[in-house]
Amino acid sequence: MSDAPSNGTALGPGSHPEIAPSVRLKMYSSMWRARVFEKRVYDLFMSGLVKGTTHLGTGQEAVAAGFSTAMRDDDMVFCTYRGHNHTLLRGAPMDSLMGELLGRESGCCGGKGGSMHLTDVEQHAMGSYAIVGAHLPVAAGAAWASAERGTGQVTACFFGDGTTNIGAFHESLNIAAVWNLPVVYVCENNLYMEYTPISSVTAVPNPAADRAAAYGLEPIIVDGNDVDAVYRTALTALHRARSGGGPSLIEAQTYRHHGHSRADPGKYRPDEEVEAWMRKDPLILYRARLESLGFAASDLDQVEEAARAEIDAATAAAKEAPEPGEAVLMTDLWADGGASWRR
Amino acid sequence: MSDAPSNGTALGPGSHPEIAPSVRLKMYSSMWRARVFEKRVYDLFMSGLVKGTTHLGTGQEAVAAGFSTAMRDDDMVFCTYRGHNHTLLRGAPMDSLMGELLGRESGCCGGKGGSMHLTDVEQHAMGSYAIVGAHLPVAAGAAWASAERGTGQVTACFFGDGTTNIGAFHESLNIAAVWNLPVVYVCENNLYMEYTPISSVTAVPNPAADRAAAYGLEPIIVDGNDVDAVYRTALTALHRARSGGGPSLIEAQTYRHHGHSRADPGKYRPDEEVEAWMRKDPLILYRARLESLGFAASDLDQVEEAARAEIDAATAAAKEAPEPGEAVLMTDLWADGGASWRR
Amino acid sequence: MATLTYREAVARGIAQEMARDERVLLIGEDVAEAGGVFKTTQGLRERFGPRRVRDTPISEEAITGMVMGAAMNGLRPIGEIMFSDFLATCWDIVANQIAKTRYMTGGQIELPLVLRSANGGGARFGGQHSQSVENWAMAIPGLKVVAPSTPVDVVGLMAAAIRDPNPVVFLEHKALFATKGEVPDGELVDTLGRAATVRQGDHATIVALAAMVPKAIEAADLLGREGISADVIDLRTLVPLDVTAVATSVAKTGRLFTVEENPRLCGWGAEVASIVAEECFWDLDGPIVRITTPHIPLPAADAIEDMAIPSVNRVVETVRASMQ
Amino acid sequence: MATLTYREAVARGIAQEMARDERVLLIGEDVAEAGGVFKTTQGLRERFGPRRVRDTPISEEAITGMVMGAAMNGLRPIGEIMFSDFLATCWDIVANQIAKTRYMTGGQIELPLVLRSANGGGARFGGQHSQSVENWAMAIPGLKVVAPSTPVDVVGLMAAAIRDPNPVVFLEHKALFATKGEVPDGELVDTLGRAATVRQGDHATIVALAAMVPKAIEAADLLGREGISADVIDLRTLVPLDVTAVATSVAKTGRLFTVEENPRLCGWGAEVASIVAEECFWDLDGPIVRITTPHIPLPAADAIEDMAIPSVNRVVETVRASMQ
Ligand SMILES: Cc1ncc(C[n+]2csc(CCOP(=O)(O)OP(=O)(O)O)c2C)c(N)n1
Ligand SMILES: Cc1ncc(C[n+]2csc(CCOP(=O)(O)OP(=O)(O)O)c2C)c(N)n1
Ligand SMILES: [Mg+2]
Ligand SMILES: [Mg+2]
Repeated sequence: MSDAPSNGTALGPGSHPEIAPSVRLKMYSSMWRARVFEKRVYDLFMSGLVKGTTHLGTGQEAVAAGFSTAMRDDDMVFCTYRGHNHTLLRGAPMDSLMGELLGRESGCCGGKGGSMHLTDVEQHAMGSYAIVGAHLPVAAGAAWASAERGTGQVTACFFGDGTTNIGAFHESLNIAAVWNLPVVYVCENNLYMEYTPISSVTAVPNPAADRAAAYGLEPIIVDGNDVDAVYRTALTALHRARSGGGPSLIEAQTYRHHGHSRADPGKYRPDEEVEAWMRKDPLILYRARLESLGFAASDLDQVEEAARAEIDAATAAAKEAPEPGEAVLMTDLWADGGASWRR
Repeated sequence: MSDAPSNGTALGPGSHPEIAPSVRLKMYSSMWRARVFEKRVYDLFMSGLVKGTTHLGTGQEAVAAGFSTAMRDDDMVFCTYRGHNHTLLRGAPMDSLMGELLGRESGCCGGKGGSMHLTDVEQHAMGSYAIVGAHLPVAAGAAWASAERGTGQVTACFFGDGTTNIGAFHESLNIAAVWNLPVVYVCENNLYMEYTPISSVTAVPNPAADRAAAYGLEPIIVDGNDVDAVYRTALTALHRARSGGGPSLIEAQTYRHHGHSRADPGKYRPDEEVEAWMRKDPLILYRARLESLGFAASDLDQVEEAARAEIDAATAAAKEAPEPGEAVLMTDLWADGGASWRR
Repeated sequence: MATLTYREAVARGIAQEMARDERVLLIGEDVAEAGGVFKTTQGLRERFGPRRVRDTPISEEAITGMVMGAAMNGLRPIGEIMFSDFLATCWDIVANQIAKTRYMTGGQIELPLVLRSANGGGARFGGQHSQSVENWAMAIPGLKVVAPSTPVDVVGLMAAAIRDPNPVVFLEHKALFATKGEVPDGELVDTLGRAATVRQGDHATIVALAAMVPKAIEAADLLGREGISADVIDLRTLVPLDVTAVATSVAKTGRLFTVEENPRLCGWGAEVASIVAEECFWDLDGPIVRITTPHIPLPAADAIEDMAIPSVNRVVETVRASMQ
Repeated sequence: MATLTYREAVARGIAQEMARDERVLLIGEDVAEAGGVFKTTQGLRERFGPRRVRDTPISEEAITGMVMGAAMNGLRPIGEIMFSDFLATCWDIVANQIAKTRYMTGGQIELPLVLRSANGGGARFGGQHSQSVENWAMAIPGLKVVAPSTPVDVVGLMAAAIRDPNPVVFLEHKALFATKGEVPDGELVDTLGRAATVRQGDHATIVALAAMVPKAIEAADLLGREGISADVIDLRTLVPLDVTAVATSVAKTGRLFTVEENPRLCGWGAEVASIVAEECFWDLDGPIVRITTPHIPLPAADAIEDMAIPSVNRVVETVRASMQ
């Protein structure tokens, strides 16, 4: 994150200059790092090494890449069980994430969290929340603290289309608006809540954007597969929040390449729909754009290779790490490090 | 309820003829019955006979009077702790309500419910709910059952402005819209949630109407102190629901004459605001209209006197009724009439 | 007689009742088209149609509230809350509305409804998808609480729950979904409030529930070889609680052990232990011992999740140590 | 030394900590302008300003969620949930998020926060505004639970709760708000996890909490006149639980009685009874007896509400009958 454009967040709406080549390359790299990470997680899940469940962000990388690149180092991120992209791109080391997914002591949560709870507070990745909607008010609270303490931080909170129908969404958006909090709510609309098309359970066509007015907010829709568009939208919203303009609610339209979780093949989705979206793969689109902008193919290849090398090393490290033992079980319930409830 | 205009609910939007004199007289009577009831409750609370708490609907009678008059006998009503008006005007006998408020065995809930839980299922007054927002999904469920069973019933659900900011509001409105349920949601916007002005905690000026679009619904605002206007709006919404047109969300603008609850004098409200609204007292306004329409003052006086006689009789009966005894305590937890959890 | 998995038994029990009574409907997230995320409702939509088996938005307060409202108005609905952890998102509707309404209205409102949910750990899902919350429900007056351990019990208790005129929280254990058992053909209807003594013994009473039942049985078998014979009681329902079964056994054995999966404090084991410590005190020959998950959330990593949930080994060792 | 009401003590405790640490903020419904519906936060907004004491919409999930998020990011916030019954509307945030986050993140996230709420019955408010839910919180790993019985304890335990680096559920009892007590001048900081033995005796141990403490004391005084002398232990906090205080007393008296207001099943009394039945079994001279509200919602009518909640009389009669 350290080479995030330090001037980016000083920009007002509509005033974005061209995106610098270094920023573009970074976003390309971010998307590839996320892509290879999720691909590896999938393989490890299928081979039984990642246990329980996992929700991949494959296909949705542009949202995390665009936002993480636009953020200030100390901006905070809250995300869901589908949070690998966000936690990784906020700066969490790949091996600590992979260690968590493999249930190792080296994991970012020491193995206690698992795939649905990736967290790296040092990198301001403030947690992955596995109960739909719950992190929206928490993100508002983090933003409230920034405002009270005058830190200038902005909080970004990512969630899915299905999340717009739960009560916590409503309560959070209302209070964020009333208290004018520096928080950016980003709905990654991938058209499905698990196996159910979002349109079949939602009263409006655009689950987030069509609700913005209910909180006095502007409706914002962005092509969530176009990392440049996401980046620019992110800059605008982050700037607005940071300069006291209050919250935003952004609907990023995107699609997941895999099923909802685990080994779900996603058969409930029409073939044509899947194919159309596969053609809109954010990585393919962006490579074409970068090439047309004159980026050397070899530079782009190198980005991809670096990502592959990184995931191989991270996987190897995670596999070698020990499993947590009995000593770990009864730690970290309380701030004193222990788990005793009695005296 | 039995003389509710049987043709009323057959009317489509915009096609209301003049309101019949008998209906008008009934609504005037309804408002007076509610008024004297609440006045007596207040006095009994101040003298310590009504214990605990009580939330008066004084000033808001036109909403309950207009709706209850427009309803079909078997339409259902769900309301809040501020539910005396609605339960009474749906048809619950005054003495059983007063008995409940005085904690007597003759009370509609045998003394177990109290002021915040007045219920008369026989009259389709399906309960008063004391936790903000909770009855909105319950009302949706009752409407869902009507739809599935094909009973033609409509459910009306009343709540306050403050309720629009809780999650259950959002979940209920969304599913009611998606499932096209025969339910009419009525927000009685009395400008305050307890002691807090609604505008200070809400992201939009009209807490209900400005949210209607978030559920694909039309924004509807009605003067909640004009019983004719409420009645017409009710007819339209009930008709729409009954004929398969789905839910409505209505914001009825009104004001409470008393404080929020108990002995609250409501001092947090500006004097001018209170005075302006006292001039808009729905009973005074309606008497003036009825007189201008040619109703005889003596007929109107008689309505008022009948209401006073009714409350006096109800109070006397309630005072004479016995308090519930030990035998009552352990009944009615389960359908077998008892409260045993063991075998 | 057929061999069914526990998950198939869920669908079988629901189907039996839906076929019998058209007032029975099922709603929840992904219960219809997808047949449930645990495949426990597979085939129901196809058989009973899209109106009687219906997908909802992610709106747990709406699901539970609507089930309540529908039960007031002539239906006998079933609501699925996907993971029992999510009951927390609608706990007001469950604990304050559904549970209390009959009492608060002086018996005017009857709520014949079932809330089903996948409960329990062992699946490496981490702290927000693994809880055993049967004690949450047991602590609320007005809720019946069912948690079967075998496919045949699932069918019969599901039928009993659906036919019960009271609200029932029906907890299906995730770790049991793949287990199999014989289920007789034809209509099965069990009774709420009857425990089953699934092993007989003289020296100790081991009380268990749901996924802890097979572990308790295995432990009793192992202990039996060491000369410690135990009654194993599968409670099957927490409310109504079969105190008689437990008390009768303790009168015989003189020792009580509970094996429960919920975190330690205020679990059903504490309730059972307390009842025995009061009502059967003079029958007791030694301490009442609870074997529980420690008072922690469940961790995700398999290595430590397995240490947290009571194991056969832990039951054997605890009983053995305490009986010496 | 001043005489304060319990409700004044709440404001005093909060004010002491707000004056000391500017990271302490208070939010909730009607806590600011109105000074709280129970007048427990009166004067705080005037003294500490509208940013540090702030009214919220009716959004309990937002209140608790924001308190959690703010605690992650450098504040030490206090959230008020007006009536403890309403904790059910945000139970997911309390039980699944606030309680579990430190553990699930391997200790990365610290949540120094307090959730305050008015708990308990006796005010004729009916079933949805009268519950004692201390056992709900006790059953959730990761929450500390405090429920003081006197003004001086309110001040000192409030300070301790606010300074504690863990999430604390702080339950103020509605029936005690008007009670008075002496409170020393100057800074008061108590310790979580220490029970107080408020009466000394030899024949029985009576353990109580919050509004049951004065009743237990009165009962012990009456029993004393009959020759039954009892230790009365005010637990003060449920988590951490002062097992030592209870066990020490039971070792002396041989008999345990718990007096609790929550409905019977799975209350804190069951937990205390079970611990004693396991750890102090050989000290016991007779059954452990729990005196509780029956397993019902609280009714509104004064005549029957008073029958439901344990009374001095019920304590006296139960102890007497059991000691014969
Ligand atoms: C309160 C709650 N209800 C249900 C679930 C189960 N669940 C997990 S993910 C999911 C779908 C979420 O859809 P969406 O918000 O669109 O996010 P996506 O998975 O598409 O990223 C559901 C229903 C949950 N985790 N929490
Ligand atoms: C979930 C919940 N939070 C808080 C309360 C306390 N409370 C009771 S009434 C009320 C204000 C409600 O305002 P509004 O919806 O406008 O209804 P009104 O009282 O004005 O009719 C509040 C906050 C409650 N009963 N339930
Ligand atoms: Mg989605
Ligand atoms: Mg209001």
